[in-house]
Amino acid sequence: ALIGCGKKEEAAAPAAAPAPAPAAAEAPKPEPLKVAFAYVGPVGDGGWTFAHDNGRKAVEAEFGDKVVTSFVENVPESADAERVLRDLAGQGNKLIFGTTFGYMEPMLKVAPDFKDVKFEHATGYKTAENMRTYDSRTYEGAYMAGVIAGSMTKTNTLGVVASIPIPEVIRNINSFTLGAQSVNPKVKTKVVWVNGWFDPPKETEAATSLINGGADVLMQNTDSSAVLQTAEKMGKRAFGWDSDMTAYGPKAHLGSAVINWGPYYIKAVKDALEGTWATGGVWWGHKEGAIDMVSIAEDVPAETKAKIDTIKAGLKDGSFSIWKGPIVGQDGKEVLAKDAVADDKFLGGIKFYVKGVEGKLPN
Amino acid sequence: MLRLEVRPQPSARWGYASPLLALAITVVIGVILFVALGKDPVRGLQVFFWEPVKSTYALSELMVKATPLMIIALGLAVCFRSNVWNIGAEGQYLIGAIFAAGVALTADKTTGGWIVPAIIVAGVVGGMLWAGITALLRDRFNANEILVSLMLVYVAIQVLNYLVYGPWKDPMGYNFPQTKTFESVTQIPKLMQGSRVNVGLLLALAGVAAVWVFLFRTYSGFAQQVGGLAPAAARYAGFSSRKALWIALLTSGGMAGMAGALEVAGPIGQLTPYVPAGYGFAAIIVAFVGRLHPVGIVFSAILMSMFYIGGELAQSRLGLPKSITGVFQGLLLFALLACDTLIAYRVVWKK
Amino acid sequence: MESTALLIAASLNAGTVLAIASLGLLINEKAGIVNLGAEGMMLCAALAGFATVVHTGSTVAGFAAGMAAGALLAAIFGGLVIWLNTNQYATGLALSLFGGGFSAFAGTSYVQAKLPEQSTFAIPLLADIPFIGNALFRHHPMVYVCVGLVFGLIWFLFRTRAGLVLRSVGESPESAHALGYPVRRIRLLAVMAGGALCGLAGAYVSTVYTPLWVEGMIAGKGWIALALTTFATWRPARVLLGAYLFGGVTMLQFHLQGMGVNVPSQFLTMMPYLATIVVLVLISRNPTWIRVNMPASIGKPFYPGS
Amino acid sequence: MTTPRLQLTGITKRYPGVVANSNVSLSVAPGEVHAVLGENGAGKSTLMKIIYGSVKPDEGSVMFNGKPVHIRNPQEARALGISMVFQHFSLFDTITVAENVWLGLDKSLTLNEVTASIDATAAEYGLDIDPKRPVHTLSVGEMQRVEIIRALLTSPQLLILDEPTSVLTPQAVEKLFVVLKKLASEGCSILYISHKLHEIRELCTACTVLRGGQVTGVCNPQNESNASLSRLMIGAEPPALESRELNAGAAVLQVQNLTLASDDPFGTDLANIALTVRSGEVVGIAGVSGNGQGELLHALSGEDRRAPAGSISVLGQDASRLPPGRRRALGLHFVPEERLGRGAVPTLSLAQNLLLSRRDAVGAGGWLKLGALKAQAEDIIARYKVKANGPGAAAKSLSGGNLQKFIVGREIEAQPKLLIVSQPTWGVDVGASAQIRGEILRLRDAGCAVLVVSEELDELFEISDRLHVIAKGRLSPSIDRADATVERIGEWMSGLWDDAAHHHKNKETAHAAA
Ligand SMILES: Nc1ncnc2c1ncn2[C@@H]1O[C@H](COP(=O)(O)OP(=O)(O)OP(=O)(O)O)[C@@H](O)[C@H]1O
Ligand SMILES: Nc1ncnc2c1ncn2[C@@H]1O[C@H](COP(=O)(O)OP(=O)(O)OP(=O)(O)O)[C@@H](O)[C@H]1O
Ligand SMILES: [Mg+2]
Ligand SMILES: [Mg+2]
Repeated sequence: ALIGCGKKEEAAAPAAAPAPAPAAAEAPKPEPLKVAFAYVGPVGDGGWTFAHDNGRKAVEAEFGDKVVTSFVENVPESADAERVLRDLAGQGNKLIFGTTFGYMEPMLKVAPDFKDVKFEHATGYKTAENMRTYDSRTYEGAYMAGVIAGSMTKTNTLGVVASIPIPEVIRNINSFTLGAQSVNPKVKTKVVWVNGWFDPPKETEAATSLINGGADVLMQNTDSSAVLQTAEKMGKRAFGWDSDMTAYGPKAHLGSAVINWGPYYIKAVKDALEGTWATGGVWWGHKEGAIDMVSIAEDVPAETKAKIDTIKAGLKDGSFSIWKGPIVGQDGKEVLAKDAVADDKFLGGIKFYVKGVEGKLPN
Repeated sequence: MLRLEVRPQPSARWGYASPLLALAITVVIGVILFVALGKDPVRGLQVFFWEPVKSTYALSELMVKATPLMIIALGLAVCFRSNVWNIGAEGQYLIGAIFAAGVALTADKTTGGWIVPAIIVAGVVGGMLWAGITALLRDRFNANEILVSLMLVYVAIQVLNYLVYGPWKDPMGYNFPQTKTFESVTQIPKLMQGSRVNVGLLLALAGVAAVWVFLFRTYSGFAQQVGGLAPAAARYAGFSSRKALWIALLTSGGMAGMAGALEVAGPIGQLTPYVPAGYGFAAIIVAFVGRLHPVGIVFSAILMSMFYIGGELAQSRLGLPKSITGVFQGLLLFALLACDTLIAYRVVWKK
Repeated sequence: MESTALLIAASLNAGTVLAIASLGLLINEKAGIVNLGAEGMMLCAALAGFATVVHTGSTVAGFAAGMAAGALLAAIFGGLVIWLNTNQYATGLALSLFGGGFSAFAGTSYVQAKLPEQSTFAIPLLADIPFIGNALFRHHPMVYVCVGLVFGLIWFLFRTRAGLVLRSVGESPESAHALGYPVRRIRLLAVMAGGALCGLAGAYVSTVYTPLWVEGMIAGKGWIALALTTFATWRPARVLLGAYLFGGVTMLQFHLQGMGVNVPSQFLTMMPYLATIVVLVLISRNPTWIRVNMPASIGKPFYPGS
Repeated sequence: MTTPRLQLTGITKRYPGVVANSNVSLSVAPGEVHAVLGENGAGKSTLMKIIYGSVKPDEGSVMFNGKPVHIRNPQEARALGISMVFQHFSLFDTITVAENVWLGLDKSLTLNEVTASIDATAAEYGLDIDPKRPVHTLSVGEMQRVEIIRALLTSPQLLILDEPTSVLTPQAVEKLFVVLKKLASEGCSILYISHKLHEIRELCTACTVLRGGQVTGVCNPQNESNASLSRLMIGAEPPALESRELNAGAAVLQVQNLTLASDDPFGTDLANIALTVRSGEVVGIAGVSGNGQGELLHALSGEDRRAPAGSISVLGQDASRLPPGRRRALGLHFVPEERLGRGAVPTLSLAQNLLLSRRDAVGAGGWLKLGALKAQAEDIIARYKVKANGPGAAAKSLSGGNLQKFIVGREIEAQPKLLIVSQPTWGVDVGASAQIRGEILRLRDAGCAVLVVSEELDELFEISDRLHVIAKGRLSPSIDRADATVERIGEWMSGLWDDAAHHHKNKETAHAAA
C-alpha cells in the first residue's frame, strides 16, 4: 500500500522554500493534482488511519491519473506536524488533508504561507481562507450500535472503552446509550477511559475490566481492534469501529460502525479540480454515505435489524433525529426538551452524560 | 583468533576516527537495507543526508529539531559524566513545558516582553524540581536514580494529561484536550523571518560553551567529573558526592526543562497532550553519540535530527515507513559503542 | 464478590507478562549484567511471535520464535557488552531504540493480520469452585508456567551448582575467573537466557494477552520489568509478587473507573508508577538488605586479565 | 634422581610493555617446599598463574610428574593435582564458606558432602572454620583458611601459595607453617611465594629467585643469609636508612574516644580509639588488614565524616566532622593505600590528578590555570624521579611504584603539618620504597607529624618512633620502637594487649621485654 513519487514528480518538485510555488500553468494536458495526507497513526492500525487511507484509495480509484496521492503516517501532533505539512505543501501538493484534531494549529500556521494550496482539516473547528474542516457524524454509528447492544445484552450492562473526553467521544457514549435505551430502557452503560486513541494493550485491559464488571456488550471509541478481540476471547460481544472488523472477532462481532471518508475526499478533490473549493466546514453522516453500520451479526433478532434499517432510512431522508427531546441528563435534569431537535452547535458542545451512563464525566 | 589487547595509552586518533567509522558502518548497513527493500540507495542517502541540509529553510528546520536535543543532551552529558544515570529527561522536559505553559497562560494582550525570560526561567525551575525529586530520593533513601527518574516520566505524562484534560483546558476549545494558544507576546523570538528557528538555538550554543568551560576549565567541573570517573577518589579529595548528585540532576533537569519551555512557547505555542515527543530519550543517545562532549553533542544532535527528518522525508519520497529512523539511530549507537572499543584496545591476531 | 475474583484473575494475567520478563532480567543481573534493552527485545519478540503464529497457527511455535528473537538480540547486546566492554547502560538503550524501530519497520505488513482463534482455558473441576475458580483456575497455561518458572528459578539459583556459579560470576567475576570459570561465556549464556524470557513475555503479549501486532505495543512493560528486579531485591518469588501487585494496580485503575470512582483517571493511571517509586524507596533504605542481595558486580565491566 | 613433580623450561610471558617472565626454568621435587622469591613485579604471580592454567605462556614447556602437559585452565590444573591459593582471595562475599569451597572443587560432590569434608579437613589440620557462615562475616585470617581448605580438598600434589602471610599475624604464620610442613611430609610439593626472607629461610628447602622476570639464582635458602638472598633478589643490599634522633614536639593529631560503626555492612566497627601524633615523630599502626584500618583512615582523612564531635582534633582544632578539603587547609594530608581509583583517577592525567588534593593552580572563581598545573606536575615528576610520559600521562599508565612516588610527592610538596600514609610501599620496588621511606623521614625531621599505617612489620620497625597495633577495631596502647618485638606486636595483632598493658603501667617508658 506504500506509494512514492517516481522520477517524474521529482523533476517537477519545486524548491521546498516556503515561497509560494508557481501557479499551475494552463497546459493542453493538465498536470495531475497532487493530493497529500498526513496521518496520525500507522496506515495499518485497522481503525482511524486505515479508514482514512481507504478514503485516499477511493480518490485514486475515482480520478485515476488525474491525481497523484501520497501520505506521511505517524506524524506526531507536536512541532513535527508543522514541518511535515510545510514539506508536503512545498512538494507541490495542492490539496492536503490533515486527519487528526492535533494538526489544527500547525495547519493554521502553514496555510497562510501557501495561498494556492487547499488545506483540509478533520475534526477541528478553526478555518482559514484556504483551510476548511470536515468531520463525520460518528455518533450515528454509535447510536445504531446501541440499538443492537440494547437488544443483545443479557446483563443490561454495556461497556464503552473510551479514548479521550472530547465532545465527539462523549456524544458517542451518549448516543450509544440512547440507542440501547430505545429498545431496552433498563440498560446501563459503564465507561472506562484509556486516555489515548491507540493503545491496544491498555484497551485490552480496559475491556477486560469492563467485562469483569458485568458488561456483556462492549463498544469502543478507540482505534484498534483490541476491544473486539478481548470480547471474543472472553466470550462476550462487541462492535467494530471506524472500519469493518468482522475478521478480528467473528464470534463476538455484532456489527461495525464504519466511517467512509471516500465520498468526502472525492468531493473535496472534485472541488479542487473544478475550482469550486471554498472554505467552511462540513459534517457528513449516514445521509452523505460517510457513516454506516455494516456486517450485522446473524444472531441479531430480525426486528432489531429491521429497526436499524428504519433508522438508516430516517437518517437518509432527514425524518429521524437521534438527538431529539426529551433527553434527560445523568442528574435527572432535562437537557433537551420534548420534541426539540439538537442543532450542530448543541451537539458540538456536549459536556454531560445522559441518564443511564454510569460514573462521572472526567472534569 | 582475534583478540583485544589493552593499549598502554588510549588512542587519540581512534577517538576521532571511531565516530566516522561508526557512521560509515551505519551508512553501509543503510545502503544494504535500501537495496534489500528495492529502493534506490543513492536516493535513500540523499533523503537522509542531503535533503535536510540542502536549503536555508531545510537547515533551519534541522536546527528546530536539533535545538531541544542539544540542550537536553548537554545537561545529560554533565549528568552521565558524574556517573548519575538520569534517564528521565523526558519527564523533566515535560514538567518544564508545563511550568512554562503555566506562566505563558497568564499573559494577556497587555503583557510585556518580560514574559519570555519568565517562561524560560519557569521551564528551568520545573525541570529542576522534577529532577530534584530523583535527587532527593537518591540522596536520602539511596533509591536507584535510573528507575525513579524513568517512573517519573510516566507520572509527568499523567500530570500533563490531567492539566490539559482538566483545569487548563481551553474553555473555548470544544473540550479538546489542550490549553488555549498562548498570546503572541509569549512567542520565543525568532532568529529570522520565514523560519521557525528561535533564540533557543543561541541558548543551546551558549550552553555548549558554558558546559565546556564548566567541565574542562573550572575546579567545580573537575570535581563534578571525578565522582563519575572514580568515586573513591572524589571522596578522598573531598568532593562531595551528594553535591555532585544534586548538581548533575539539577543541571540536566534544568536544561531539559528549558528545552520544554522553548518548545511549548516556540514551535508549539500551546500545551497539548502531544508535547512528549521522545526528545528526552533521544537526547540520551545524542549525548552518548556526542561522547558526552559539548562539541560532540552539537554534531550528534544534528546527525540525529537528520535521521528524524530523513525518516519523515523517506515516507513521502521513498514510501519507507517512519520507523526506519529508530533503526538507523539504534544502529548508529551500536556501531559507535563497538567502534569506541578501538580507542582503549587494539585488535591483535593471536593463535 | 465475583468481580473481585475477576479482578484478581486479570491482575494475575497482567502480572504474568511482567513477571516472565522480569525473571529473565533477574537472571541477567544475577550474572552482573543490566540490560536496559528489555523493551526493544520484547517488541521484536512480540513481532516474531506474532508473525510465526500468523504463518504456522501454532502459539507454541510463536513462543519459541519470540524466545529465539529475544535470545538473538540479547546475544548481540552481550557480545558488545561482554566482549567489547561497551557501557551496559548505553548499549541497552541502543537496543531499546533499535528494537523499537526495527520491530515497527519489519512489522508493517503484520499490523492488520489476524491470529487463528484461540481456545479459552479452564482447569476441570477446580475452575468451577466459586470465587477461587474464577480467580485462579481459568488462565492461559502461561500463567501457571510463569509460577513454575519462579520455583524453577529459585531451585536453580539457590539449590544447584550451576546456579551458584551464575551467582558467583555476578558477585565477583574476578574470583570466578581465577577459579577457572569461563566468566564471559557464562555471562553471555545468562544474558541470552534473560533475552529468551523477555522474548517469551513479548510473544505472550502479542499472541495471547493482546492478540495483535502494532508497533510499540509493549508500551513500557519492559521498563517496568526492569524496575521489578530491584523492587524485588533480586529474589524470584518477590519478582512474582511485585509483578502481580503491579498488574493488580494497573487493573484496579480500570476497575475503579468502571465503578464510577470520582478521581481523575490520570491519577489512577499514575498509581503503578508511584507505587514502584514508593517501594523502591522503602527497599533501598536498608543498605545491608541491598548489599546482601544485589549482585556486587552489577553494571560493571569485566575484562579478564586487566 | 626422582622425577620432579613440576618442571618448567624456558617459560616466557610478555605483556604489552613488560616481559613478565623471560625464559624461566624451575624444578620442584615431590614433597619439596620451594620458594619463589622476588620483589614486587618480578613476575612471581604471573609464573604461578601459568602453572595454574589461568595465564597462557608465550613460550616454554611445563612437565608434571615427568609428562609434558598443556594446562589450559584452572580446572585442568586441579584435575592434574595442582591447587592454588591466590594472592588476592578468590572468594565470594555473600555466599557461605561451604559454597565457596564447593565452587573450587570439580568433583561431583553435593553441598552436604562438601560441608562434611570441610569439617574433616579442618579437624585434621587444625584449621577451625564454620562451613555455614557467609564469607563476609569472616576475618581476613579466616578467609585465608577457607582458601587453604579449598585447596586441600582437591588433594593436591602441588600446592601454590601466593604471598599467603601478608594477611596473617606472626602467630598465625607459625600455625600455617605447621600445616604446610605436615603437607610436605605427606609428599605434597609446595610452591611458596614471598619476598619475606626470614619466612623463606625457615620453611623452604629450595628457592628460585626472580628479578625483572628472569631467574637470577637458585639456592637452598637454609644455606643463605638475608643479605645474600637480598643480593640475588634486588642485585644489591637495600640501602640502610639513617636514623636520626627523635625530636618530638607538640601534639598535632589527637584522637580520643573515637567509636564509629562502619558504613559498610561487611566492615569493622571502631571502638574507643585513642591516639596522639606529635610533630617530628613517626607513629606506626600495625595490624592485619581488615581490622579497622580502612575505617580509621576514612575517619581521619574526612572521607567519613560521622566521627563523634571532639574525637579527632588537628592542631587543637576539632576536625571530626570537617570535610577533607578543610582538613587539608589545617595541614592534614593523606596518602591512601589504593593508588588507582582513590589516590588518583586512573583515566586523568597526572596534572589533573594534582587537583584532587592541591589547589595551587585554581584561580579566582574556580578557574583552572592549566599552565600552572602543568608546571607543578612537571616539578613533582622531576623532584621525585617519577618515570612518566610527562604531566599529560594518564595515571593508569604509570607503574604502581611510580604512581606512588607521584602521590607521595603531591602530598609532601603541600608542606603538611600532619601526613597520614597508608601502606607507603605496598607493591613498590625496593629502590622506590627506600626513596619513599627516606622522604617520610625527612619530613619528620622537618617537624611534620607522620602517621603510617602498614601491614609490613619490617617497614614499621624501620621508620616508626612509636607503634600501635589495631585489632578488631580497637587500638592498642603505644609502644616505643625500641621496646617492640615481633613476638609482642604479633600477640597484640590478635587483640591480646590488655594483659600486656597490665604489666606496663607506664606504656611510654616501659622497658621490660615480654
Ligand atoms: N594482565 C596483565 N597485563 C599487563 N601486565 C601485567 C599483567 N599481569 C601482570 N603484569 C605485569 O607483569 C609484571 C609481573 O607481574 P606479577 O604480578 O607476576 O608480579 P609479582 O612478582 O607477583 O609481584 P607482587 O609481589 O606485587 O605480587 C608486572 O610488571 C605487572 O605489571
Ligand atoms: N587543598 C586545599 N587547600 C586549601 N584549602 C582547601 C583545599 N581544599 C579545599 N579547601 C577549602 O576548604 C573549604 C572546603 O572544601 P571542600 O571542597 O571540602 O568543601 P565542600 O566539599 O564544598 O564541603 P561540603 O562537603 O561540606 O559541601 C573550601 O573553602 C575550600 O576552598
Ligand atoms: Mg566536601
Ligand atoms: Mg604477585
